[in-house]
Amino acid sequence: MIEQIPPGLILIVGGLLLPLMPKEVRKVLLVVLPAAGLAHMIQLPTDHVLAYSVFDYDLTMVKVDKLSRIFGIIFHIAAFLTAIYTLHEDDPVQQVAGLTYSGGAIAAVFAGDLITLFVFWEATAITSVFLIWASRTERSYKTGMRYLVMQVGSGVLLLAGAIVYFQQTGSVDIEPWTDLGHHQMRGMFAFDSFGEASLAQLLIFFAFGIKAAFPLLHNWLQDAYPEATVGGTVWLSAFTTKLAIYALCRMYAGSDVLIPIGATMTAFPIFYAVIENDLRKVLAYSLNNQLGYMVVGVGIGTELAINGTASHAFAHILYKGLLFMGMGAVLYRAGTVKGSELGGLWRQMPYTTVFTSVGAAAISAFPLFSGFVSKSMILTAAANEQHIITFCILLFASAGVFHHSGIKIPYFAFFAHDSGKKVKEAPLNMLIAMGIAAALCIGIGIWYQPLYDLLPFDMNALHWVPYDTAHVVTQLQLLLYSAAAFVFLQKMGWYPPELKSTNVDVEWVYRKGLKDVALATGRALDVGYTTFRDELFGVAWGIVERIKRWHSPGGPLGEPWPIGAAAIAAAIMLILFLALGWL
Amino acid sequence: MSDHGHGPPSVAPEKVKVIVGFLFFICAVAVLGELLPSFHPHEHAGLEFVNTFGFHAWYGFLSCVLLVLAAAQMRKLVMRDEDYYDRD
Amino acid sequence: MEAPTPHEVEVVHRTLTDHLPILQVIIPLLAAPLCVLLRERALVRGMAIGVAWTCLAISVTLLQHVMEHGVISYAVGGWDAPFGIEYRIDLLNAYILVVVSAIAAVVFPFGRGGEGLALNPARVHLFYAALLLCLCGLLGMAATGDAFNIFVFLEISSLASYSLIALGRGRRALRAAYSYLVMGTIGGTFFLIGIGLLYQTTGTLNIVDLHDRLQPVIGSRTVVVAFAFLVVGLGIKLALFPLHQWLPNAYTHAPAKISAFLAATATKVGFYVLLRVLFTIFGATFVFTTLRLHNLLLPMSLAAMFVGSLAAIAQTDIKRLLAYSSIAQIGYMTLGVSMGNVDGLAGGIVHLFNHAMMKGGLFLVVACVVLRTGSAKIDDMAGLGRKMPLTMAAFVVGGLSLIGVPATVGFVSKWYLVKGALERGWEPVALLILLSSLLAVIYVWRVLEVIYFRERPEGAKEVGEVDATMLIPTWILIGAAVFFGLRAELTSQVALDTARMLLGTGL
Amino acid sequence: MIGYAMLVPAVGALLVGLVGWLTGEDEETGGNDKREAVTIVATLVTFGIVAGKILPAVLDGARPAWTLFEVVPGVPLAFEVEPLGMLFALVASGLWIPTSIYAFGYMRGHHEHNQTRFFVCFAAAIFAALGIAFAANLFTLFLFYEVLTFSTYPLVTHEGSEKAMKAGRVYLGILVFTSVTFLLFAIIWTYQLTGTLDFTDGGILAGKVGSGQATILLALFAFGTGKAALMPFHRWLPNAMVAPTPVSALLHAVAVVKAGVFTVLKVIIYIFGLDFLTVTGAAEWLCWVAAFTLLSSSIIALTKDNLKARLAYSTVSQLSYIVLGAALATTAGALGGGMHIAMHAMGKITLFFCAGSIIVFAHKTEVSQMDGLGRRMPLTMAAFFLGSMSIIGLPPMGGSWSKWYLALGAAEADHVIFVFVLMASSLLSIGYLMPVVGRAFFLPPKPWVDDHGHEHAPQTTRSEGHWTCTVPLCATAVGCILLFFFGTEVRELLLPIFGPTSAMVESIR
Repeated sequence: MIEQIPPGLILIVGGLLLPLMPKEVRKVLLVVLPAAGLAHMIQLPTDHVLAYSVFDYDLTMVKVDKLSRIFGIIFHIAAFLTAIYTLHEDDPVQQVAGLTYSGGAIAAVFAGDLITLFVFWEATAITSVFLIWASRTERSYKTGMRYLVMQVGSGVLLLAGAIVYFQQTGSVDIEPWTDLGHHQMRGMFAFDSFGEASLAQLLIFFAFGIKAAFPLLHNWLQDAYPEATVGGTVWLSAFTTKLAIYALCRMYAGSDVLIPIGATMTAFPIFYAVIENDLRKVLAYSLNNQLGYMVVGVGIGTELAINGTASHAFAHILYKGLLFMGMGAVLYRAGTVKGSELGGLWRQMPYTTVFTSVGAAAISAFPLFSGFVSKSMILTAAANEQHIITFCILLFASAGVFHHSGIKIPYFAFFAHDSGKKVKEAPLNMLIAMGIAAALCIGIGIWYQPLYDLLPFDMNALHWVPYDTAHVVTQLQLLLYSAAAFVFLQKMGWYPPELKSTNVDVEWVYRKGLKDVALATGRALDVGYTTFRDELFGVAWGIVERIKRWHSPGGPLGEPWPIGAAAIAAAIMLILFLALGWL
Repeated sequence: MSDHGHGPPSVAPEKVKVIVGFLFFICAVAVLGELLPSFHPHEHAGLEFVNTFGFHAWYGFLSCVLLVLAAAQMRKLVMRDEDYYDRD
Repeated sequence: MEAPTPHEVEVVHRTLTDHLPILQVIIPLLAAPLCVLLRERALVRGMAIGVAWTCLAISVTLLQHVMEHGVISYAVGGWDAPFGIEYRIDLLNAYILVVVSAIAAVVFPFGRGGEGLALNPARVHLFYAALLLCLCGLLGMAATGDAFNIFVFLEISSLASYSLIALGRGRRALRAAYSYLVMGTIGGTFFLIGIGLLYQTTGTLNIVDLHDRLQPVIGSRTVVVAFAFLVVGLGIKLALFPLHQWLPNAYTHAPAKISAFLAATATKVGFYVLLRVLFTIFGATFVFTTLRLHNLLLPMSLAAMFVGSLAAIAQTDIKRLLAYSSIAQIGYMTLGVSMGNVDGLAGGIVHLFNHAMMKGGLFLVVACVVLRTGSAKIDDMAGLGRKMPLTMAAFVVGGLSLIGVPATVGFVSKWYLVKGALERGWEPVALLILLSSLLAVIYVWRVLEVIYFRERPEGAKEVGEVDATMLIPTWILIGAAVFFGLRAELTSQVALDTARMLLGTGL
Repeated sequence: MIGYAMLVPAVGALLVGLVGWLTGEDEETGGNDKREAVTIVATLVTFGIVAGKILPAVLDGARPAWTLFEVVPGVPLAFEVEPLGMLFALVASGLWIPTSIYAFGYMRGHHEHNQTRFFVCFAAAIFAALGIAFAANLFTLFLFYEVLTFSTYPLVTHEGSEKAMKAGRVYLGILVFTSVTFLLFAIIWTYQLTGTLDFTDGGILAGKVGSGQATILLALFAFGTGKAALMPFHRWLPNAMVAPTPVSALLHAVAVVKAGVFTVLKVIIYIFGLDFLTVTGAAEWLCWVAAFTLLSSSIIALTKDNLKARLAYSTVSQLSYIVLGAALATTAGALGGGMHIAMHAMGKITLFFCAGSIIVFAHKTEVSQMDGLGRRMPLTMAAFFLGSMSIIGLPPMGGSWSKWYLALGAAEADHVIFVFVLMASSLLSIGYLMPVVGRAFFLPPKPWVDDHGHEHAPQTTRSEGHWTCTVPLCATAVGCILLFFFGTEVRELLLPIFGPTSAMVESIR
C-alpha cells in the first residue's frame, strides 16, 4: 500500500494542506514532512515501478534506480534543512510553495516517462515562483513574472519535444542508458553535434538547458535568486537546476556537445561573479559555474563522470544551500547583502561566519570538504577522455571558484572593512540548519564512502581514490596560490571594488528588448487594426455618404421624381425593352 | 584596496600580516609537497604538462590574476546604474 | 405552356361550387355598390369583412381543388374559350387569390372601421366601397384568363386605389394620388397597347390561346413591341425600379391601413400578371432564349434591391422607409424571374407571399403607431418599446423577417433566390442578394434602437398599447411570417410546382 | 428528450419574463426572488435532462435524434446528438447553473435595471446554444446560430449607454454580416452541390468538389462563423465586454464563442471530413490564419490594462486554438479542439467570474489597480490563479490535456511550427494572466481614488464578494482541476466522432 504512494506526493499533498493547519502544526509539519518523505522513499526498493494509464497511454509514475534514488535523497535532505532554516518565519505562502516545489522536484526525479516528467517539471515552475513573489516588492514581482515565463517556457519545450518524440516513436517512456562498453554510457537522447540531432532531441535539450542555465539561457537564475525571500533562495538553489542536471544525466549522458557547453558554463559566470555587488547574485553566478562541472560530467558520460556528476550535485546542493543560508542570515539581520554595504560582521555573527566559511571551503573543494571528493572525479574523467582544453578550463574555473565563492563571499560579508552595522547572530533555527549542512559538508569530505555507495556505478570497480598525495597537493597548490593572487591583487589595488551597480547580461535582450518589442507589436496590431479599420471605414463612409445623399429625401433616388421625369423614365425603359428585341 | 566610505578594517592589520605570512608559508609547503615520496602524478595522454613541477601553483595564481583583471575590464563594458532596468 | 389535356379541365358547370371562380370576383363587385346604399357604418364594415372572409374561403377551396384536380376553366356566361371570357384557375393564380383574399380578410377588420384612418365618419361607407372595388379588381386580375379582362380589372383596382390613397391626410395625399393616377394610367395604357398589338397579330384575347397563336409569329417586330409595352406597363404597376416613382408617396400618404393592404396585394398582383405575360403568353423560351430578358431584368432588379434598401436607410419617416423597402423587395421577386430557373422563379413566387405577410404586418404596426402617437416619424417612436410592447414586438419580428433571419419567411425567399443564382452560376449575384439583405439590418436596426434604447422624450404624448382589433390582425400577419418561415415547405412546394409549371418543366 | 432539453430554457425564458413582469423588480437592487427561483429551476432541470438523460444514451453509443418537419423541401428542422454536440450542450447547460447564481449576486450588487429582460434573454441564449449543439444539419445550426446572435444583442446593449449601443452595433454588424454573407452563402452552396445539409460521419463534400472550391468553401465557413472570432472578424468580442460580466462569462467566453468554434469543428468534421481535408490540403491556410490570430491576440492582450479587455483578447486567442485544432485535420487535433471547448470554458468562465466580482465588490477594472487585492479577496484571487493555470495549460488543470492533443495534432499533421505557436502562446498567456495573481497577492495595496476624486486608504480587511458570486467562481475553479483528472472521460465521450472503429482513432491510442 505504502509503495503505491509516489515519492514527492507526501510533500505535495502535505504542503497543499498546510494552510488549513494552525501555525504551530504547520511548523512541525514543515519539518516532519520532508523527513517522512525521505523515510518513505528510502524503503522503496531499487527497480520499484509504479505504472498508471491515462488516455490509453501507459505511463510510469515512479521508477526507482540508483540515479533517481541519490537525487531523491539529497532533494529530501535539502527540503528538510531548508524547512528548518525557514522555521523562524511564518509565511504560509512560502511554506506551501517550498514543500510543493520540493515535492514536485522529487516526483519529477522518479518520473518514468516524459509526460509525468512534464507534469512535475511544470509543477516546480509554478510553485517556485511564489518563493520569489513572496518578497512582496515591485522588483520581485517583475522578476517573478520573468522567471515564470522562462520556467514554463522550459516546460512547454519539454512538452513539444515529448509530442514530437511521441509522434515519431509512439512512446513517451524514458529509456535507460545504453552501455557502449569501456564504461561509456549513452542517454536515450544523446547526440554529439547539433547537426545530427532530431527535432525532439533538440527541443528537450533546450528545455533542460533552460533549467540547467546553459550559457545564454542562464540569466533567469541570476535574475531570480537574489530577489527571492531569505528562505526562498535556499529552496530555489536546491531543486530547479539540479533537477535539470538529473534530467540531462538521464537522457543526454554522453552527448559531446555538452562538454563545451559545460566548460563555458564553468568559466563564463565567474567573471560576472567577480564584479557583482549583490552577494546572493554572486552565489547565483557561482551556482551557474558549478552546474558547468556537472554538465561537463554528463557530456563525458563515462561511469566515473556520471558518478562525479551525481556526487557533485549531492555535495553541491549542501554547500550551495549552506552559502545561501549564510547570506540569507546576513540579509535577514543586516537587511542587505550588497558587498558595498557589508563588512566586518564576523564579530556579531560568529557562527554564521564559520558555517559560511565551511560552505566556502566546500565549494572551493578543499581537501576534507565535500567538494573535493566529488569535483575531482569530473576533472579526472575529463582528463581520462583527453578533453585537454576542457580540463584546463575546468582547472581555471576551479581557481576562480575559490576566488569569488571561497574568498569574496566571506571576505566582503564578514571581514574587509567594518560596515558599522550592529546586528545580531542569526536565529537558532537558521544556525541549526547551517550547522547540519556544514557538518554534512565536512562529513562527506572525510567519510565519503556512504555517498559513494549511493552513486549509480560501483566506485570500487572504478578504482577511484579521492585522497592520494598527488590530488591533495595539486589541489592545495591551485587553491593556495589563488588565495595568494587575491592578496596580491588587493595589495596592488587592482582588485575591483564592490560598487552599487547592475551588470548587463543577456537578460538585456528580453528585459529591454523583447518586452518592448512585444508590447510595441501588441499596440501596433491593435492600433493598426483600428486605424486600418477606421481608414477603411473613412473611405467607405465617404462613399456611403455620397450614396446616402443620393438616397436621402431630396436626393435623386430618395425622392419620387416629378411626374414628367417619371414618364420619361417609363419611355426610356420602353426603348430599352424594345432594344432587347433588336439586339 | 580602494575604499568607499567604509569603517576601519575589521581585522587588525597586524593580524592580517600574520595571516598573510602564514598563507605564504603554506603556499611554499604546498609546492614542496610534490617532492613527497607518495606523490605519484596521474598520467593522462596529452596532459603531461600538468605534471610539470609547480604547474598547479602558477596556473592557479595566473588564473586568478587574469580573471580579476579581465573582469575589471569587462566592468567598463557591462556596468550600469543599479536601477538600470527599473527605468522606463 | 402545354395546352391543357381534357381530363385536366372541368367543362361542366352546374353546382354552386363550380361557380366559385366567378363568385370570387362577383361578390366584392356586388358588395361595393351595396356599401354605398347601406351607408350604416357598422353594417358596411361588417359586410366588408364578411365579403373578405368569403373570398378567402372561396380562394382556399379553389386552391385545394386545383392542387387535387388540376386547372379549372370557367366560361363566363357559358361561352367557351376562346370566344367567351374564360376564368382560368391554375396553381399560380389560385395561390395569388389566396394571398390577396387572406390579406384582405386580415386587414379589413383592423382597427374598428374608420378608427385610425382619421376618416370623416360620414364617408366610411365610401371608403369600404372603394376598398371592396379594389379587392374585386385585384381578384379579378388574378382570376381571369382573358387579357383584356385583366386590363379592365387592372383599371378597376387602380381607380379604387387612387381614391383610397386620396383619403389620406392633407394635400400631399391628394398629390400622391394624382401622381399615382398619372403613372398608373401610363402603365395601364402601355398594357392596353400591348394587348391591342397582340390582338391585332393573333385575333384572340384568351391567354392560353394567345400563347398558341403567337408561336408561329413569335419573333416578329409586332410581337416584340407588344412585349415591351406589356412589360413596361406592368413594371409601372408593380413599381419595378426605375418605374417605381409613384410608390413611395402613395404608400406614405395613404392611410396606414390602406398602405398595408396595397403594399401586401397591389404590387403582388402586378407581379402575377407579369409572370402570366412572360411565361403563359410569351413562354420561357422566347423570353429567356430569344430576348434574353435577364440582361435587362437582372440589373434592374439588383438596382431596385440596392437603391430601395439604401433609400430606406436614409428615410426619417417609417412609412416611407417601408415603402422604399418594398421597392427593394420587389427587386428580389423580379430577380427570381430573371434567373429563369426553377429555384429562382420559385424564390420570386414564394417571396410574393412572404413579402405580403411581413410588409402587411409591418404596415399594420405602423398603423397602430400612427394611431397612438399621431406621427409616422421614426424619431417619434422613441421609447415605444415599453409603452406598446406587443405592437413593437411585432415590429421586431417583422423586421427580422425583412432581414431574412432564419425561421422567418424572409429567409426562405433568400434561400431559393441564392440557390437559384448559384445554380445559374451567378455567384456574385448570390453574394449581392445576401449583401443587400444586410442593408435591411441597418434600416430595421435604426428603428429598433429608437424604439427600445431611446427614452420617450419629456412631455411627449402619453401612449398605451392598442386594442385587440388591431393587435390580432397585426399578429396574424406577423405570426404567419414566422409560421411560414418554419413550415416553408407548405408555401415553397406550391411555389416550386408553380415555377415548374411556368417554365414548362413539368409538375 | 432533446425536445425537453430545449423546451425548458425556452419555456423558462417565457416564465421568467412572465413572473418578472407580474411581480416587478426590487427598487434598489433590481432583484426578484420569485423570478430568480424560476431561473434556477430552469437551469437545474435543463442540466438534469442533458446530463441525466441524454448523456447516458450518447455514452452508450446512441445518437438520439428528433426530426420536427421539413422547413423547405429536403431541409428538415432536425436534431441529432453526436458527441461533440453533447459536450457543447453539457458545457453550456452545466455552466448555466453557476452563472445564473452568479448573475443574481452580480446584477443586484451592481443595481442593474431591466433585470427581467436580462434573464429572459439569457435563457433564450441557452435555448439557442442547445439548438446549435443538437443541430442535425447545417440549416438547423444556422437557425439557432442567428437566434443566438439576436438573443444576446439585448444583453450586450444592456447598459443602454451610447457606448453600449455602439458595441451592440459592432456586435450585430460583424456577426450578422459574416453569417449572412459568408456562412449562409456557404450553406446554400453546399446544399446546391451535394443536395444535403446533414452532418454526416466522414463529411459530405468528398467527391463533390475539387480542392480549389473546397478551399473557397472552407473560407466562407470559417470567416462566416464570426462567432469564432478569427481575425479580422474578432473585434465584436472585445466590444461585447460592455455587457454585464455574467454575460461575458457565460456567453462571450462559453456559449456564443463556443458556438462559433463548435460550428467550425462540426463543419470540418461532418461536412468536409478530416480525410477529405487532408487529401486536398484545403485547410492549410486556415491553420496559418488561426495561428496568426492566436499569437497576435495574445500579444494584444499583453497591452491591455483593462482586465475584461485582456480576457476578451485571451478568448480570441484561445478560440483560435480550437480552430487550429480543426484546421489541422488530424484526429488528435480535432480531438484537442473538441476537448478545448470544455477546458477553456471552465477556465475562462472562472476568470470572468473573478473579474466581475472584482468590478462589483472592489470597484476595480484595471490590472494595474489590483495590487494587494489578494488580501481582500483571497478566494476570488485564488480562483483566478487556478483559472489562469488552466488557460495557460499547466498541469494539474484541464487545459493541459486539450493543449496536449492540439500539439499532438500539429505534430501529426507534420506542422511542428504550430506546436511552437501553441507553446509560444502559452508563454504569452502567462504574461497577461499571471500579473493579476502576482499583483494581487504579492504587492502592497495602493491607495485608490474614487469617482469623485477622493483618495482612500487601501482597504485591506478581508471582504469577498457576495456568496452568490464567490461560490460559483470557486466551483468552476475546482472544476478546472477536476477536468484534469476526468480528462479521460471527456476524451472517451468525444472519440466516437471519428467513427466507431476508425483507424484514425487507433493512431492516437
